[in-house]
Amino acid sequence: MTHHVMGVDGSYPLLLVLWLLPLAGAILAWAFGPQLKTAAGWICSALVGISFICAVAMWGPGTQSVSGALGAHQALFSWLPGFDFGLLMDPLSLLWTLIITGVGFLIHLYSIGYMDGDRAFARFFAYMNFFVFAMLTLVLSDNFVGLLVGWGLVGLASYFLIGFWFFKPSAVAAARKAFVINVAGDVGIMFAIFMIVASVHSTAFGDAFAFAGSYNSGWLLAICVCLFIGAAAKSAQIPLHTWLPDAMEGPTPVSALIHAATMVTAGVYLVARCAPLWSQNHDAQMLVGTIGALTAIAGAILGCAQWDIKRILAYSTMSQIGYMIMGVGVGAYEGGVAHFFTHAFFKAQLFLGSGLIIHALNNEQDVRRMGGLMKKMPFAFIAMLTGVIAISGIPFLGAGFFSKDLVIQGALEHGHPYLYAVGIITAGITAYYMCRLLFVTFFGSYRGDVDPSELGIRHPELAGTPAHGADQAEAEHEGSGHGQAHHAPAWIMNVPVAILIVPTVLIGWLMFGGDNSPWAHFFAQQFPHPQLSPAPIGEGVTGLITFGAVLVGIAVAWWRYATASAQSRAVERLRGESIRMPGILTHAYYFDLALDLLFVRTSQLFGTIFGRFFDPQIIDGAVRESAFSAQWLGTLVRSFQTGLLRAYALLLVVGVAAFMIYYAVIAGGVHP
Amino acid sequence: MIELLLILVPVVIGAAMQFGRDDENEKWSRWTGALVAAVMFFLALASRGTEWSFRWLSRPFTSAFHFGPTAISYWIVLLLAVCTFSAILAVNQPRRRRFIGQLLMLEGTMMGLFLARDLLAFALFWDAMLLPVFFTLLGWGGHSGTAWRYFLYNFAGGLTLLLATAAFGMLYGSTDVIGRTDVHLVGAWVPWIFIGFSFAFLVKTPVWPLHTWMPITYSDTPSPMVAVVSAVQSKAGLYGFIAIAMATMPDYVKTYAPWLIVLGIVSLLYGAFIALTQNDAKRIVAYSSLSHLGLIVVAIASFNPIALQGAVLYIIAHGLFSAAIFLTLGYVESREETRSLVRLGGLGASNPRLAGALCIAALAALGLPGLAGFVGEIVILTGVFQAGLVWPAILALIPIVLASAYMLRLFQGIMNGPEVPDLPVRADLNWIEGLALAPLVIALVVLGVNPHALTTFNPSAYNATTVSQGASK
Amino acid sequence: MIAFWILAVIMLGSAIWCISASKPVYSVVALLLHFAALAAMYLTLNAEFLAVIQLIVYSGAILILFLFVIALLSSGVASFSVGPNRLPRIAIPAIVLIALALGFFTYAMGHAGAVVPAAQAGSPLGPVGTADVFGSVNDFGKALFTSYLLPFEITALLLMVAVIGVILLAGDHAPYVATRKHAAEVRREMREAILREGRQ
Amino acid sequence: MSQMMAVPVSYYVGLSAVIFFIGVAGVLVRRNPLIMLMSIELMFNAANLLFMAFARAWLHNAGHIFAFLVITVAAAEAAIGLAIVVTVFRSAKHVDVDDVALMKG
Repeated sequence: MTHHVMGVDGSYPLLLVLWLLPLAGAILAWAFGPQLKTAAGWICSALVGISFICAVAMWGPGTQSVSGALGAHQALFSWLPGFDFGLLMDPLSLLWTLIITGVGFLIHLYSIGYMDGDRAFARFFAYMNFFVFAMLTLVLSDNFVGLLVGWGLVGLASYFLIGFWFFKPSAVAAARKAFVINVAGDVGIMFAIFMIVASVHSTAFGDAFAFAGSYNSGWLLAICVCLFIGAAAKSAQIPLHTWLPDAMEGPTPVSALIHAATMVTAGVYLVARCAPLWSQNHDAQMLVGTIGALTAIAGAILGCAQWDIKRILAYSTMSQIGYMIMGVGVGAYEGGVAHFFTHAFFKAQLFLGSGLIIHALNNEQDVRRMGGLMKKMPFAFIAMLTGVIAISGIPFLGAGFFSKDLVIQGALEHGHPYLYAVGIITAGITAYYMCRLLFVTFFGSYRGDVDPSELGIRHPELAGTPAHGADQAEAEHEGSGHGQAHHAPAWIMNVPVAILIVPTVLIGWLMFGGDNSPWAHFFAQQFPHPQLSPAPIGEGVTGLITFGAVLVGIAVAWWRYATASAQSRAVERLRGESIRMPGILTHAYYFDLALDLLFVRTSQLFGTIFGRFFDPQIIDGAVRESAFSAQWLGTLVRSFQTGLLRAYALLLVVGVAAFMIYYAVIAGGVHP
Repeated sequence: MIELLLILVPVVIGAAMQFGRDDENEKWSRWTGALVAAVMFFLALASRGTEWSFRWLSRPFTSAFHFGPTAISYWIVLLLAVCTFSAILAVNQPRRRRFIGQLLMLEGTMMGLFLARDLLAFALFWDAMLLPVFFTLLGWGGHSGTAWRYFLYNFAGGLTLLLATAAFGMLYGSTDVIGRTDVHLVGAWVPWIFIGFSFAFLVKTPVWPLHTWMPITYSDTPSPMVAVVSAVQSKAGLYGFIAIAMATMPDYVKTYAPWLIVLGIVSLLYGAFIALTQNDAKRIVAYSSLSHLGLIVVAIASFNPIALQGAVLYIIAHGLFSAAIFLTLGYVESREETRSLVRLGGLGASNPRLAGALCIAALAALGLPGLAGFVGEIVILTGVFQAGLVWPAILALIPIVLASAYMLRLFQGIMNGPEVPDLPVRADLNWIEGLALAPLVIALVVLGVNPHALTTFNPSAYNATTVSQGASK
Repeated sequence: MIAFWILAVIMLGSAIWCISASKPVYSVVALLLHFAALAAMYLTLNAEFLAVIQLIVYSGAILILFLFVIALLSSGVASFSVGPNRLPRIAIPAIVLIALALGFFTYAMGHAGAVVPAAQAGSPLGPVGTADVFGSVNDFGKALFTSYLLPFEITALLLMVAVIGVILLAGDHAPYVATRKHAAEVRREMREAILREGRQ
Repeated sequence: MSQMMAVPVSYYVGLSAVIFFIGVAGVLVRRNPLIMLMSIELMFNAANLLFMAFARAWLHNAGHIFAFLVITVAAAEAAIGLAIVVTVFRSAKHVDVDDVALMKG
């Protein structure tokens, strides 16, 4: 077995430092949280910042290419032969590392303001730093087991942060749901690892990929499908997406960092990382691309039916990841990864912007109870506006346009016209629901003082509004007498948002210029580039078609929510829309119900049957019966113990007689 | 001689601690016990590669009081020393001195079991190690029926073990065989010997359907004792499979391996499903043990070097995390006087350290990557899959998902949710309780990151020969 | 042969009389007759020493002991049977079975073919009372104190144990023997004791 | 003497068996412990008769030795048995063996 290493072997202390610093921060904040108080936030943010600087400094080694080996490789230790661990920094992981530490740093800063006054302030930062560490483990690992370790640890961090306010039963349930579904995904990756080890006796990426061409195609498809189960669970792809909307129970910075920018894109990373495997199997590409497209359009449609600002963003995240998965699935790896890249900025931007609103409105998340915030919070408006422009894909004004275009065009280039169409339609729907969010929240007049029932809010907990447990959450959050409302967010929250505006608007230009763009150069050696026949529709035309769909979406949203008449009758219209919303949309296509019936209830039924019936009645019953029969035997024998001397004598003599008969008759008499 | 000290010192001191009035010398007993356990740990560390032997029987077969750690049992003995140390520090039962004495006797007898290189000595200590648990159940447990059930099940196993040992001795002429690789039994009687051994091992482990003594034993036994029992005593059967059955009658193990795999898989699923629906915290862990140990049985029966390596890893890992969980649940129980998930809740807010301890233990149990349980699981299943057992590998993945559900249910049911007002919350972990958990948690993390020390064990000592044997047949 | 038949008839008759006599003392007389006939049969089998022992030990010692006990028990109001006969009904088929078994056994033994041989020249047999012949005191004593010394010693030990046992059993401090009546008495006493305790 | 010589061993065996059976029947049917003890003596003697007959048939005095030991044991047995009877009588004022039946399961 030859050992294939991706990346130039060597010793890269910076790599270790950038990997371990967040872990150190997590341990520090966890162990000394009560002593550090607010300093914990600054220390943890600084450590992530230093990590970012180290990542930038790793640019050179990370993009180097020496005799076919791309990037930097640092060997660490070995469990067993074949289970070797190391760190790998190549352009793909460099990109992810930069986003994780860079956007992570900004969100850490933001959190100092957002979480200010929370009783478990230091614990929050411990979890956040731990998440950064785990995510770095995921993307820096040079083998599947290491990736799985990171995969599991980010799931854990996500669990901790979703359930951060663990006195809220809804948060606890959401955290558990997220974790269990993610473990189901982990199990998929585990099974893929079994197959890979059985084939190449190694878990290293290099070995697995070097062997890629010689896998049996069914075997390879199985490996890809198993890997994709993991990717789908982590990246909220249908049908394993149901945890993501619930995950919005976590604090908003968490939603920004974990459930928008980084962790949920791990599936994209996985598929991109395993590009050598996927490129060999058209069926696997087809499957992943289709599921990505389905998720994209399904999430977008659900985004139109939500009222909770964070849930709208959650479904939009799901939809956008669908794009990315579609991109990397069909083989347009640069496109998928590019969409991850821009999405990380504009979705973080959107979440942080919404966090400003939620924070200011005392944890109010229902957009029906907002309205007219443009004047009250102009900065938040600008932040949200740039985000909406970027995500909607308005040409040249936001980053999303460029990357989305790459994905949609990629689908066509790789021969998937249906996915291409779905991509364009989804773009229109995306523009609609994001503008709807923007118009309902910022236009018109403030509706926070309107009775919820007049707005059609019947079941606050179903709509996603933090109702039960919210009092305690608030009490917890406002623990140190911070005042009733934050009408003026601290500067610490505004600065990161302001910084994020820049890449949200501009970063897409990196991808401008087709094969000569900086983006294409960056990934020139990373991904396989098969020879493709030219697409029937050019890139410019695709952009125009997409833009047409986007314009339609914006126009519909404008007509429904932003015209003067719509705004003057906003309360009645929102009420009517809430009441008339189809159940299939409010229940998110009944996926939760189906999964609950199929898996949760079934498992519980099994458990109940085994535990209440099988164990005590069948198994113990058998044991009990044999005990009873021993007892019965004892009673039988006991009845011979009459205490009657003569009866004993009788038994004795009968025994002797039996022996005699045996010898006289059966043994055939005495032979002298 | 180290072996002799390892066995006799805890037994003698433990027995000595049984004398005197009930309430005498309660204070120093914990520190004496902890000191003895700590010394035992260092002695165990030093015992690597040593042996001690004294002739016992010469007719009808030769046997000896022959003790010394094997490549596998060295780690189990260390695990035993660590768990006993933690358990002794965690004792908060009434009549503490006697309880600690029982723990020490349990340690000594189990040292004898795992150090035994002679089958007869193994069988002797197999029965001896039941007694401290039995008396603890009678003295501190809830229901004497539990004690009898524990004793009868395991003693029945001990009986078949003894019979099989005698038959083994008659057939081979010597019982001084543990840790040797040159013994290969053949003959018409060997299947019966194997079945005799297997019954004992399967009851002890336990494996479905011989497990029904376990949930009630685990929930009735006081936590420090059950921590040691579930961590170490339950490994006696698995150790027996590896060190005795596989080493001396590989062909027959191979013949019966499909049955073992079926039993292992059924235990895996069965335990996991039941754990999902229990409300008694200790019963959840008990059924999860059934599930986890089933995995090790599958690993052993798969006859794959990687799986066997994983089995050893997982034996140690399971010992560490089950001890940690049981000790933590003991702390919860001593504070709140209940183990019911229905009544508990919201302790995390006022007991963050307790919550952290339970969290780490539960995460290790559900196989979180980065902690020791994961290492065992993935190495085992990789090996099982490599051995061509595709369906067992797939079925064994289901309980991993279920484990995450029931372990989180356990953790969240106790620690999360709104605080329950009528629970007599007393205090967070004190330093002694923390000290008790520290070695377990540190070992879980260290082994989870890099279990290299444990994988230096050479599977060829037990497996390569057996595999080649099997191949040559 | 004639002697055999005469003695056999006497022995069988006395044995039946022994077990069917209504009074124990008749049984003793029957047994005396039986033992005497047996001793005579021993003589026909050239076992002179055993014949004498039979008369001295059995007829002399053991039967006298029986007589003493009968005398002792008959002095009181004791009856030998109180309450119903509690032998299980299975006894009758069992006795038939035993009889059958013995019959089979005897039949099988009949095929052994051995006969009590005649005295021949060179055989150790001789007239009763002659020294050094088969069955004489000399012959018996030699065997007993050489080849069979150990069983003899053990028998001596057995006898000693029996003597000690008898002294213990029938001595001044007779042990408690549980009977139905006693058990009922003990239970009543205990109940009363408990009631007394309860009142206090 | 010659007539006596003609007696086959099987005659002795038959006689012994019948006497033995009479002893057994005595033990089983009688409730008087004294007669039961006497029946036991009958059985002993039936056995002894066989010893004698075979000793004579094979001209080997081991049979005599055994018969002697049996007589010794019978004496011991009778002594102990009668002592028990006396003890029971002293305690219970009667000696019905059916009534001394408390040691039952």
